[in-house]
Amino acid sequence: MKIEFTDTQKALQTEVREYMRDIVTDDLREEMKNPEYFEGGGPVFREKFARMGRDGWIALSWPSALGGREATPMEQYIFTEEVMASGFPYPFLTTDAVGPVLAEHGSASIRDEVVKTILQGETVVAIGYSEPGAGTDLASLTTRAKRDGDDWVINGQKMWTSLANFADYIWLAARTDPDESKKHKGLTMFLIPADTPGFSHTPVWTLGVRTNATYYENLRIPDRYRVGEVNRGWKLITGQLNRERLSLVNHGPVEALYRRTAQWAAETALSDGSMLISRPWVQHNLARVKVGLDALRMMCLKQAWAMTEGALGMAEASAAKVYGTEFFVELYRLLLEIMGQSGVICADSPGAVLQGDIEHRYRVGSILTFGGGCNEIQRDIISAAGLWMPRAER
Amino acid sequence: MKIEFTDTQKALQTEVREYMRDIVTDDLREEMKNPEYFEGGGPVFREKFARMGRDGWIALSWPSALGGREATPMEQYIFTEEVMASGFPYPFLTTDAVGPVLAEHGSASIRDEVVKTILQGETVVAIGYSEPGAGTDLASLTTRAKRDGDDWVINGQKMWTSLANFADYIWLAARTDPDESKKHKGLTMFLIPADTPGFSHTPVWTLGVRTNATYYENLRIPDRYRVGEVNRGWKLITGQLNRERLSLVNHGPVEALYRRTAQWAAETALSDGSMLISRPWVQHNLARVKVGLDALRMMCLKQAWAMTEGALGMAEASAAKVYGTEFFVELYRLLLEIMGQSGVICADSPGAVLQGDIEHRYRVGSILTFGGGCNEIQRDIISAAGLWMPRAER
Amino acid sequence: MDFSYTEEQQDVIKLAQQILGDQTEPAALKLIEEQRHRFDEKLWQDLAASGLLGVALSEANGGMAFGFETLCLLIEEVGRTVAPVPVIPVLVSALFLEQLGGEAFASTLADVATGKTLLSSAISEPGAEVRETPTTRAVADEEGWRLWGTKTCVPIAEHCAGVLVAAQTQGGVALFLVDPTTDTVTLQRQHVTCSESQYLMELEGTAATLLSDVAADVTAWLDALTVAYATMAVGVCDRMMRMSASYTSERQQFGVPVATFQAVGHRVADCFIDVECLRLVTQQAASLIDQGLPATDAALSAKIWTGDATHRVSQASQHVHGGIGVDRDYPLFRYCLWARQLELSAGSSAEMTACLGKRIESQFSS
Amino acid sequence: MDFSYTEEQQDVIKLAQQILGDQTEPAALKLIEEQRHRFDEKLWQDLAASGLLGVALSEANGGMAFGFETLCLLIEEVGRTVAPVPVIPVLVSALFLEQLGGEAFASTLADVATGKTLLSSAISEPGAEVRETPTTRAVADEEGWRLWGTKTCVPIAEHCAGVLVAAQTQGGVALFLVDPTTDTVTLQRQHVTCSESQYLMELEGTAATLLSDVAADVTAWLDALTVAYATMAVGVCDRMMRMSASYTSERQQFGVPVATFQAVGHRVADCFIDVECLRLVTQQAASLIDQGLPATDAALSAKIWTGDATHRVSQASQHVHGGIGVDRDYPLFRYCLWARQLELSAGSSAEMTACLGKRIESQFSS
Repeated sequence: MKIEFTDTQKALQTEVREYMRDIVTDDLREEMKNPEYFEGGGPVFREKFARMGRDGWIALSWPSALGGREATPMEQYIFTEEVMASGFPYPFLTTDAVGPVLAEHGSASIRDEVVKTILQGETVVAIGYSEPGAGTDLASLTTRAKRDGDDWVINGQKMWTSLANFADYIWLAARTDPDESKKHKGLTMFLIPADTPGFSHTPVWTLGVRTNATYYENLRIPDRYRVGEVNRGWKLITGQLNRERLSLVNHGPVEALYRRTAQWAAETALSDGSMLISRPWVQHNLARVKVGLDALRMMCLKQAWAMTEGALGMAEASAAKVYGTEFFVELYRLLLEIMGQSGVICADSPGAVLQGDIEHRYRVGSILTFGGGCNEIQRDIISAAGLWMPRAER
Repeated sequence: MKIEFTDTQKALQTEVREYMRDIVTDDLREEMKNPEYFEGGGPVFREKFARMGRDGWIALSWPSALGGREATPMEQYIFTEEVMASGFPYPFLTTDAVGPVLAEHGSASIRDEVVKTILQGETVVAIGYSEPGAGTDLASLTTRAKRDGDDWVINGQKMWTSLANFADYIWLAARTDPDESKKHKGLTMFLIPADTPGFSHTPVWTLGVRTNATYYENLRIPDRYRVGEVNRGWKLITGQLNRERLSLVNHGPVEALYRRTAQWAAETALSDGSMLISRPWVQHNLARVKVGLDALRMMCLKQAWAMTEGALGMAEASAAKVYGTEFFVELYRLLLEIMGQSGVICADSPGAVLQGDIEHRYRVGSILTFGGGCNEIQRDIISAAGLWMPRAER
Repeated sequence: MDFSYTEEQQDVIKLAQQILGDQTEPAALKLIEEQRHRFDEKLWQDLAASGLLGVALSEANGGMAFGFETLCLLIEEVGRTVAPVPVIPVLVSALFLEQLGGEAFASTLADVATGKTLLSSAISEPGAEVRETPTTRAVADEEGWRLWGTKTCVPIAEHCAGVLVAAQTQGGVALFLVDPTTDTVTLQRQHVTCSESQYLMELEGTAATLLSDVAADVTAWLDALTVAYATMAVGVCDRMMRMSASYTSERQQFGVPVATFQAVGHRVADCFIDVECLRLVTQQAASLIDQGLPATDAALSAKIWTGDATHRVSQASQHVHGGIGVDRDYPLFRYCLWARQLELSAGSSAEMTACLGKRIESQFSS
Repeated sequence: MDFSYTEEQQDVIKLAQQILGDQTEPAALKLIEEQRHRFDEKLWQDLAASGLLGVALSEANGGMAFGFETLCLLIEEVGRTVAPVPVIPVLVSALFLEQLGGEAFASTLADVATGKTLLSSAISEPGAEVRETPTTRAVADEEGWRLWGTKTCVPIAEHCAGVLVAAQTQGGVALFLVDPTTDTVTLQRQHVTCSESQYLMELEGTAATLLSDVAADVTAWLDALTVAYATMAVGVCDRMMRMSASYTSERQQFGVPVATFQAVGHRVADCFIDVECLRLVTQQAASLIDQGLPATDAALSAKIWTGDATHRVSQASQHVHGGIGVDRDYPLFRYCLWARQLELSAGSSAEMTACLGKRIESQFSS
């Protein structure tokens, strides 16, 4: 057992960290203050993302046949950690979840038209799974795709289609077998160019960030935008969800919040002249965060290692998702408590602590406990796959 | 709203507190060191219990027609709190759960033979519900009672029959309708004199205290020992369980543990000469206990008040049971942490803190989370009865 | 011991529910939130007209003299409806102005009761512990007292006739009233989680009226504000919990109501327990304050439960709602934002646990 | 980065499982527990014969020199079987005697490896914080060092050839070896939660051998013991969790396996997460110690997780088992008692959180 990075891994970490300093510039930060551009999509973001493509970072973990560098999951994890900690709104779902699926299952024209531009940092894909009536229960989707000659005609509505306001494509799950009782056996995947007539979106403003409702009205696309076999879309959805899970709980960004808060507490004087960090209750909260972070870091690294070895267990993956997402919420709370009343002040207001970053993080924190496969389902998986406990029949 | 005791209530509290000082004498404490007598049953216990009967305390909340003092549930709660805090192994289930049921539903001979002696402090009743295959699911009991002329013949086995090693009677639930699918509709209650041939018991030693397995082998008793109607026993069981619940989570004894631990920490010097209680981490644990106790105390008092008003809600009763029993476990932990390594030293060993009382309490603490109606069932009741949430059909 | 509400109190609850319920539909709240300030002037006037703004003020000042406990019932209803009205800063401050300021403030207080005048209280300083000595200093000269210092997150300071401020004098801590509209006061608007208008308030030699130089009065003022926020949290949490119960009972996934999954039912049941505990410890503190009994331990307990319950109930509610819980077109999000705000108002659970711990130390040390 | 076990390590695990598994059936444990001391002499000799007692000792002393990390694998298996063998006091103490004592102790260490000699370590003092300066004092005179003070809960002290003891000298804290059989040592047997033989040890001018007067060595000794207990907790918790999963999968109530109630399944799933976290932070600390890197932060983290996980997993396991979980005829209870013991051995989560917090303060203060 060796729980330290190899020299190569350390070098990669340093390289990415330094590289990202040039990507996350003041003009990008300024652009991201616009809530429309908070998750990317502005001109500065487009320019930086394309630069990352040109510099070969997007292809980091891709096969060399596609121009990739064949990085291991461990290296990809290190890359992800540094990119997330930098604050760049890198579209991981496009580059690491949907992209590889398209490369494997897409038609020749999709591979030419889309995969290439993804690797060049010119294309962003939004995910269209959830519907008003189908969130956790994705198998009950009702958006319909009907064959019509060489085309498909799509009708329906999706919820929580984040990035749809600037994405180039929507990665869409639709029912191709009209029998709804077929559940997941009647779904097919499509890649919808965002400029296709019949596609529209309206903003959904949440506690924290903007997302979208998207509408598909007699939207017609050629069959080459279908991905994978008809009625066999479920495997592509779940494959993508599994790939997504580890990056959800990456430990880099929250470790940075811990360090920044501790630093702030060490520099903030109280009325008696001593520093806030000298207070035992502040130390208590910092220590609880530190202890939780230790476990999260080891969990993430072990999973990245297990993926590299091709031996990631289902229960362990679910355990990391549950632990990480619930710990995030705890961590935000423990750090905000240290700030006290000042913890409620939003970015750009006088008195805001750490640019209001944690105030904002806490608002969006709970999304991860139900998103990305809700934690109840993950716990079901842990007891079934990790401990062979029987489940209720329903 | 008035959250203080009335003068009458305060006077009662003082009266019981002082009275119990004469009951819990050194010879009783000595007797209780014998694990056989830890929950009562020894000669000193018998003598003290009879004295409480003579002095009218057992009848405190009973109707005047039975020689009782008609105390309100609030007064009964105050009495219970003081008795529990005193450490006397008062058999509440006999005096306040089974006793009243016998008085209401028992035959004339039971009322003469048993109820009277209960009030005199001469009789202890053990509860025979649980079976090896029926714990939480009491409706699936299999101990059989068969009618034979004027008698009943009983066969079966019970688990966790606490006090059976010295009890005078067993309050037994048995199946009188042989069709097991009838579930709770086929159960009848009996009061079994412990000297009836065919009755036997073996000790079950647990983490903390002694309990018993009890056996009923062709045990024959006259019909006058049946209580309530045939096949209508379920109501008597559940009525008794509800009555029991509030005394399970009485706040008096744990409040005493908090005070004793704080006092100990205030008198224990560290290597630098300061007292243990000066440490912020010790204060943190004490404060967490205090805050939890505040809620427990108010919850108990509100329920005693609601019972006095005849308006106790089901959800509130279940909430108190869940909160109280889970808080007990937390409280033991928080207080033991203060003692550190010394917290593992058992009673009568050199270095034991507070006579090892909390070391012992912690061992038996979890019994309450599954006993007395397990907490999962209680949470089901809260969401159904308190929040009108639908339940799964199974 | 009596946990029931008096008839008076029941009337106050009914009246408050009627007035607040009518005007806090999501559409109405949305309109108010498009304004610069989250303050519903009409609703405030309706509360004044009904007499509710004077619920705790003396009859001499146009009030009903029902006391602090009854004021808390109004505050709980404001929490339950997240109504955009500053009941806590205005009405708790008025109570202390009446208690400590005496007749000199009769006309101000009468104007509070009729909704013409607003007041506020400044609890927090940047980076300082809530119950420690403030860094704000007060110096007396021949013309009276002057204050120097910075307070943060002062509610509605721009609209107030007066703000209660604790400051350090040579003799110890004291409570003052300042006029935030004078030119020695600089106000900077702060955007905060709950969207109430709050301000960074800098005092640079601001003239101030001394209300009390008795430290116990300053503590009582802090205790009352703390318990008022806890009471609002009761309303906020209770409503979040009930929304979660209703939504999951309707919402179907996998062909059954989400509530029928035991993990969901139990999570909401845990909210029920938290709300019950929070309510009870808060009532305990409010009752002690109402009777003028020592209430600091009870207030700290209520504050710690506030932090814990708002956090847990809010997270559980968002979680069992799924996506719609964070959607600004569904009413839950306002409750979550207020829950967050209340968690940190007048200090955090962590800080107050330390504070209570120190008090326990001195209670047990001889 | 590599989370796999070396072949050597896999062999150690297999061998330990084989020897321990054979001799820790409930009936065997019950027999041992009827003795005065919970110590299985035969099992100890079998471990010696297999070479496992020397797993971390140098080859010169008859060991295999596989290092601390591999020793921890043996300790984890002892936890998993609650085997009545004092691996932690004997083998961790031996490691430090070897590192600090040098060749003078070669024969003692060789006797440890062959199971002829036992050692122990005295961590705690009555009412004292674990990582603070001990109250035990050491004074040097012409004949050498003498110790005065009281240690509590010293494992197997009656059977030991030597006990490692930290004491305060004029120059600071130092680590000593004392012989507990001399007449300046008073041992009083203590009954403790886990039933291991432990002792209140009073030193009254006891002759002692100085092992190190470098404070960092004393810290390293404490870190290693802390991590050893954490490792044992991994084994204990893992087994409790698996017993809970199996039992609830078999046990029927309401006509279905108890495990099919989602609340039960999720409670055991939470144990899975706790065990995984505890295992990982413990491995981190063990690996750092193995490499001789600074490990105090990691050891504290492992200790805090130990306290939290043993508490939660033990309570959850007892709860989902119902009555049988506390029955001394069913194997779970021993694990619960050990969990309790480990929770408080070498300090509690609460104390260690304070300790880690102070370290964080100094890391961030310039």
